[in-house]
Amino acid sequence: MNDLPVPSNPPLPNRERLRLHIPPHRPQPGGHADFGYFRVPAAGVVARPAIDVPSVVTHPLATALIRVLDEENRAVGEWDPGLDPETLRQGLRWMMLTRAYDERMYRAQRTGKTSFYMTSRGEEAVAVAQAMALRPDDMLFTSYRQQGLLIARNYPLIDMMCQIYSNGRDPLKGRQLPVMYSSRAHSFFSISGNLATQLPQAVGWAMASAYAGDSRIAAGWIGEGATAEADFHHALTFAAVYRAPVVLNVVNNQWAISSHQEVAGGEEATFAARAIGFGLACLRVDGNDFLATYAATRWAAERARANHGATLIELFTYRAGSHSTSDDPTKYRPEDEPRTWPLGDPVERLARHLIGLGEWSEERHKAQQEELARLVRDTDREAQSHGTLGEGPHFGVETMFEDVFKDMPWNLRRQQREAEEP
Amino acid sequence: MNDLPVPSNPPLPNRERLRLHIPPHRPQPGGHADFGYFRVPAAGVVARPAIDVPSVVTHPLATALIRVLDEENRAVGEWDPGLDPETLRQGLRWMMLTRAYDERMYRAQRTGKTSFYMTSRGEEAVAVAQAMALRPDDMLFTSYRQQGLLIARNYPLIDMMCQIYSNGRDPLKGRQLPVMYSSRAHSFFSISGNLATQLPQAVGWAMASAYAGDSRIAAGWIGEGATAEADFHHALTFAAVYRAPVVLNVVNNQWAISSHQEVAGGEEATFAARAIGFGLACLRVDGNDFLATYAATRWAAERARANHGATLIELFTYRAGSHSTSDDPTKYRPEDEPRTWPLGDPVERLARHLIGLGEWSEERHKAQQEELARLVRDTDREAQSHGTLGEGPHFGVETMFEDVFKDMPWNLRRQQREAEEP
Amino acid sequence: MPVMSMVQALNSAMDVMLGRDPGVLIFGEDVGFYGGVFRVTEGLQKKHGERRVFDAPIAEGGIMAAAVGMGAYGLRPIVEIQFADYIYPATDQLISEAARIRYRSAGEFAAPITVRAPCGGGIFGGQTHSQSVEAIFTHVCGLKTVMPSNPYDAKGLLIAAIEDDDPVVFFEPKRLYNGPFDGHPDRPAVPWSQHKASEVPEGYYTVPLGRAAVVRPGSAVTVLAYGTMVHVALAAAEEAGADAEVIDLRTLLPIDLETIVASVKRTGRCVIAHEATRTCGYGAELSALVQEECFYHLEAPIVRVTGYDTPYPHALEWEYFPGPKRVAAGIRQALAA
Amino acid sequence: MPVMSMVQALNSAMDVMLGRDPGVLIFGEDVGFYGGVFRVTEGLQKKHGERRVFDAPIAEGGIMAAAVGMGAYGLRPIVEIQFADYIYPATDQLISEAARIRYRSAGEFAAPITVRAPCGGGIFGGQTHSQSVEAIFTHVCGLKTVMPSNPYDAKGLLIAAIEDDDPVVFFEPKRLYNGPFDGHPDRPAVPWSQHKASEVPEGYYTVPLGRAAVVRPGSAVTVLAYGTMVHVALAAAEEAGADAEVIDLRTLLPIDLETIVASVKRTGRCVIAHEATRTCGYGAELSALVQEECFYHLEAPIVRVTGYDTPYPHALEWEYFPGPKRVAAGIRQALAA
Ligand SMILES: Cc1ncc(C[n+]2csc(CCOP(=O)(O)OP(=O)(O)O)c2C)c(N)n1
Ligand SMILES: Cc1ncc(C[n+]2csc(CCOP(=O)(O)OP(=O)(O)O)c2C)c(N)n1
Ligand SMILES: [Mg+2]
Ligand SMILES: [Mg+2]
Repeated sequence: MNDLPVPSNPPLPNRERLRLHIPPHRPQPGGHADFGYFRVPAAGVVARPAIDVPSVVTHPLATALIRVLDEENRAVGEWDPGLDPETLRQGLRWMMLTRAYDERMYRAQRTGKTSFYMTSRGEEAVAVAQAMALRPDDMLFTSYRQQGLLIARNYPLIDMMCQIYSNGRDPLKGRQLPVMYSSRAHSFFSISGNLATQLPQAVGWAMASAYAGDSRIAAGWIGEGATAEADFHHALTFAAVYRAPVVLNVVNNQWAISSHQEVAGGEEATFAARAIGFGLACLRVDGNDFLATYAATRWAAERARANHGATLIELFTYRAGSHSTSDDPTKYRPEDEPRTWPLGDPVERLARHLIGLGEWSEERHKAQQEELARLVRDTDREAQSHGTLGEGPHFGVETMFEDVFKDMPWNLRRQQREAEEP
Repeated sequence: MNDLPVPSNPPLPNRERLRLHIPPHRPQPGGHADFGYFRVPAAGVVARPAIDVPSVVTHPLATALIRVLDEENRAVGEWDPGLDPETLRQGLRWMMLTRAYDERMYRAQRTGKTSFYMTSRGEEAVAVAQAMALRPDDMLFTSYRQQGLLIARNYPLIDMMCQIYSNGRDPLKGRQLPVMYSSRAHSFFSISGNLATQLPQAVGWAMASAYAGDSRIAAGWIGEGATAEADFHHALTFAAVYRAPVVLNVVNNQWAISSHQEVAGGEEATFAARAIGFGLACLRVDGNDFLATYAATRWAAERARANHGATLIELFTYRAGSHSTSDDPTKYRPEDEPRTWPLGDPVERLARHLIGLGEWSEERHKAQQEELARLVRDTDREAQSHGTLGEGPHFGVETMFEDVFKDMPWNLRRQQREAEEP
Repeated sequence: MPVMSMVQALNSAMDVMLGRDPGVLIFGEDVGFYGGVFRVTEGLQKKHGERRVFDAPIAEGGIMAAAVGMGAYGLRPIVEIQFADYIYPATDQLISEAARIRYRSAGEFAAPITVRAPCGGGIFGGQTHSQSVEAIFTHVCGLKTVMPSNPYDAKGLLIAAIEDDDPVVFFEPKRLYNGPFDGHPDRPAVPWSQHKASEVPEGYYTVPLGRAAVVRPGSAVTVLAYGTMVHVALAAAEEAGADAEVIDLRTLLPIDLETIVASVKRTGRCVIAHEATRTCGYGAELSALVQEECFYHLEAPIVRVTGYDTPYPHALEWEYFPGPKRVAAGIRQALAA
Repeated sequence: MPVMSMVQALNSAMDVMLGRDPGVLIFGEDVGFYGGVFRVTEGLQKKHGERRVFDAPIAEGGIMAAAVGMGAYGLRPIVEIQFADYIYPATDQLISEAARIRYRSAGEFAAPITVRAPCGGGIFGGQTHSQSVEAIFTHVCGLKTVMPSNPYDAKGLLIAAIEDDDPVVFFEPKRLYNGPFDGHPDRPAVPWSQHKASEVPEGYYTVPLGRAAVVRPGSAVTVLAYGTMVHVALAAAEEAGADAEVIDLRTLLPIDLETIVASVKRTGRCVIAHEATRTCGYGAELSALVQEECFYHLEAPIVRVTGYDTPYPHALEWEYFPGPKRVAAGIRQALAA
């Protein structure tokens, strides 16, 4: 072949030519969605082990998919957490609020009120069900796509919005890119722009909690794409060696910006299976199934709380929106993918389940949708009254030099003075 | 408890106190060896799959141990590579030469002829059998403890020794710490002092070979302790995603300086099992069994050559010597461990196997030992005639500035002039 | 001659080299099918195939390691780090391996790798999409470091970097991708087409590494800048109404000392401008070199105008950015003293 | 007062803090049962238990990440990087996380972490056991950087670092662990007991971060040094027979500018000595600052005496090391000009 790089020598006659495998980018935009790369198992078929089983007992679950809601959205099987309607309605409300909030903030960016935004459309069950399955003081180390955790912990919408607008009331003083929330009061760790760093930090926090004889556990979230980062390996290694009380969640929403999960290794194995080589427990769950997600998270949390160590959960879901306001998904995937995702929409499925139970109705759903849209709109108005990125007001220039260190050294004091000069 | 760090809150009544698990350091020096943490399965019981099976077929092998030489050192089972006596004697000779070389260089350091040395005592089969199972032009990315690979590729002993002495004939011009060999002519990549970096490099080289339609594969070696490093994760991820033609070897010699393999996660799972989560093939082999090591390596190499992708091999062995000339193992492990290692000594086992075949004898063994000791001694004398670290001669000071870049920039030319001034 | 933006010029450089050298390949996060988040590799996979241009797992360390292995084989990989802020996971492979392989193997192995990374602020990217990390790499022996300021240089320097037999860290000021930017965010954005350096030959040419360019001759003060700050310095010189000589360093390592020293010896005054944080930034080395080489010609203290020693804030982006006002003040300070 | 080596003083500092603060814990490679490859944590696990002092997997990045998480919880982890040359895998967690958490969380979370790392050459460790990497971290806002030169300072500075609420990178010149070293490898090794700074109090005390020490008063030239180079500078001053004022910086960030400027304004001449590679080393910042602050007092160019811009070679260790001969030459050069 004529395009051999100079140094390589021709294969010997008795040797096969090697081939480089590049995961094909499929399906392509223009074409139609093709989800043939995985099968959707029936709901209710996966057995639920006791929380104290040896981790190996859970390893077969790496290739299963825990599902509770069946095709008619009835709750079936051992993993049904048996939540009361009140709790389910609360979960539905928080998911709907998350979606309404996302839609509003996405538009706010589109209309130039801020620089950047990322929605969690299609992944609301992951955050909301998991927040409800954990205790309010369990420490959360998240990526940028679990805003539902904050909403389900009643972090004030207005604070979230002011962070998005980087305005004078932004709890983070306008320092962070929109969506990079932080709230110590809500046991929610500062979100990093650097992928994966939060996961081993969650393990470290959990080690500290165990070190202190505390009873709070930690939970960490990472996208399937970011599992290729070193810190994913660090998290699994340290969680295994020190049996840290932590729940490690891989949110497999099929895409990492324009790269399909196959580029992260999804072609060869599931992400839940990464736990096996470390002797960690693992679960693989339908992330668009509120009940299954709740049950799996609860199982892992109780296991950790009882000093049986960490669990890796793969939440199998779909990123229904763009990666962020900076990309156009139709450039890299079929436009009908979000509509045709085989595991459906988490909000719709939980609503249908409640309606099936006679605990919810189309009318109440519509009414709640409108109520939440109003709530979000009104809160947004209030938030904008405190300023937007473009218009301000912002925190004063002097604040730019604060919190680099606890005590400001001379070079920063000097630069602060310089910056304050008119 | 009185030593709670200030910030942690007392556990709620209904919650269990969390405990931090620290892998206990056992057995301790002074005490006796305790190998109760693993069992030694019989030889010949593990089935040998075809080289083109789906990787999942190999995953049960992650908890097995491929052994060919039985208690009487007879070759048994499907993994017997069926090597002719000539080849076996060659392997034995190279292992014995490696050991003789190690002993000589260790003493050279002890007598102040150089700064540092690391022996591979007890692990000779890993390097020698693997070198013989690979093709001479397959590219090797090793750690600092596979000197047997170079010896089995007939890299001149004199060159190795001159590198150890950093003298005027050192192929690496005295730049590298002893044992950090490099020989392009022998398809042996420059050894790095930074752990684990070579493993994903091996994958990258293999990707390049496949990219070029070449037929040479790559092989990489890493210690079990270093598998905790990020680069181990990178190697597995890239090997899986691009199906790179590479053999990845984890040499589990039970110790990482003073840390037992449990500190690297060996308490929870085998190192071979790390492959499962990536859908890579894996084998776990008795690294002190020349035949088993040869057969496993051959299997993985043929699989890679036939474009079936990478295999992770755990070589279960024992570091019979100190980590390096800088540590004293009796400070952290029972002094009788090396003697009582359940899998025996690789040289002795292969010798006994050959004797059993009537192809070797105590006399020939002893004679070869003495011959190799002489060979090493004479070569050492010649090497020292080219200088030692302390006495020199060394490469001239001007060479210190060469090879930083292909073309020397002004700042280095300037510094070179300065350094050459008397 | 075709008119190209910085993005198009960089794309053209890689297109040319993919065509000329079968050993050249490109990989990185989202660089394949999508063509990169800044579209710099757009169309290259379609034209040259998945084998030559492909997506990588999100692991900067793994990407760099694979490139080192490929370089050892004899290929010339071009890897993209999606943002310079994300290069840290790759530092071990870049600093401990790529930069040292030629030395430690006594010349047997090399790392002919080009590492592309968008850097700098100006797009409201916040503290993890705005960093200028060049000084971490200019301290590392064995690495070359480049930062172009316009399309013509970008293409010529990138081809030179790809052809270089040693590892080159190639920083691309993202604020310049689609137009020159003089540090006045309030003014309408200008496309490259209005800048003469947007005239870029279709085919192969190089701009040699290690040579700076005098982009504005002057005799009263020398302003040393690179990347976005070159345009800011030019604006500042105008606004200060100063007879300032502005030098675009283009390559940070090796440093073009001759050009710098010749200028400062003439002007006797020197201002150094960069966007990176001040302390131990690249400007410190420039300042040290200039005072070592030009001590007896200096009529005033060398002035550094830089980013502050804080992370790059989101809302206060323009208070942080060392714009024309601050650079002009630095020029005045140098002239006043 | 007890006499301690650098190793013993560092060990004592950690012993004292483990005793005083239940939130202090130590982990790293081989630091537990074995007590560290340089024995700096020897006996601490036995005394304080496995829960407080334990071995970590060989993953500098994971060690740093765990420390960041523990710091967020409220503990004060002390982590050991076995050699500074192996800190690169931890740079992302150190630079992107530890250094920025206070800022990005608007003060809600902090990283009260102490990172200990043996640095420097002089033990024939070759290029991966000899590096001085301080300049990579002194460029990072949010990090403090320390390098002691004697047992008394080592203990006081380490306690101050552990108590500091921000991340501190604490470099320990390994050549000084067991005795002062003035750069004459040919002369017999001297134990710390013969040095007055080996008198170290048993208990708690601190040497505040950010304060340099004048270790040799003089009026003709100022020599700025830290770590091993302090002893080399003192020897060089004698050998040059110069009335040199030698300043031990002790803390590199924050810089004790006052002490430096006061001295240089008096002497009018300045020599900067460090073991790290020259280009973009910490000395560049010192040189830039001195010329900015003392321009009108400087009678001669500032001189830098540093490691060469190459990896640390094994056989030619002493040709590479900037010993007394080179520093003395630098002093003479500064005085001659
Ligand atoms: C260390 C690092 N590398 C690259 C990026 C750029 N980046 C931001 S998000 C993203 C994709 C992440 O995909 P995934 O982990 O699947 O999470 P998702 O966006 O799907 O929730 C990339 C590459 C980054 N932020 N940090
Ligand atoms: C990145 C890095 N961290 C730490 C070290 C120091 N170190 C050298 S060898 C070693 C132990 C390695 O143990 P293992 O991987 O099991 O290999 P073995 O020595 O047993 O062959 C350590 C910690 C290093 N060389 N590089
Ligand atoms: Mg994703
Ligand atoms: Mg080992």
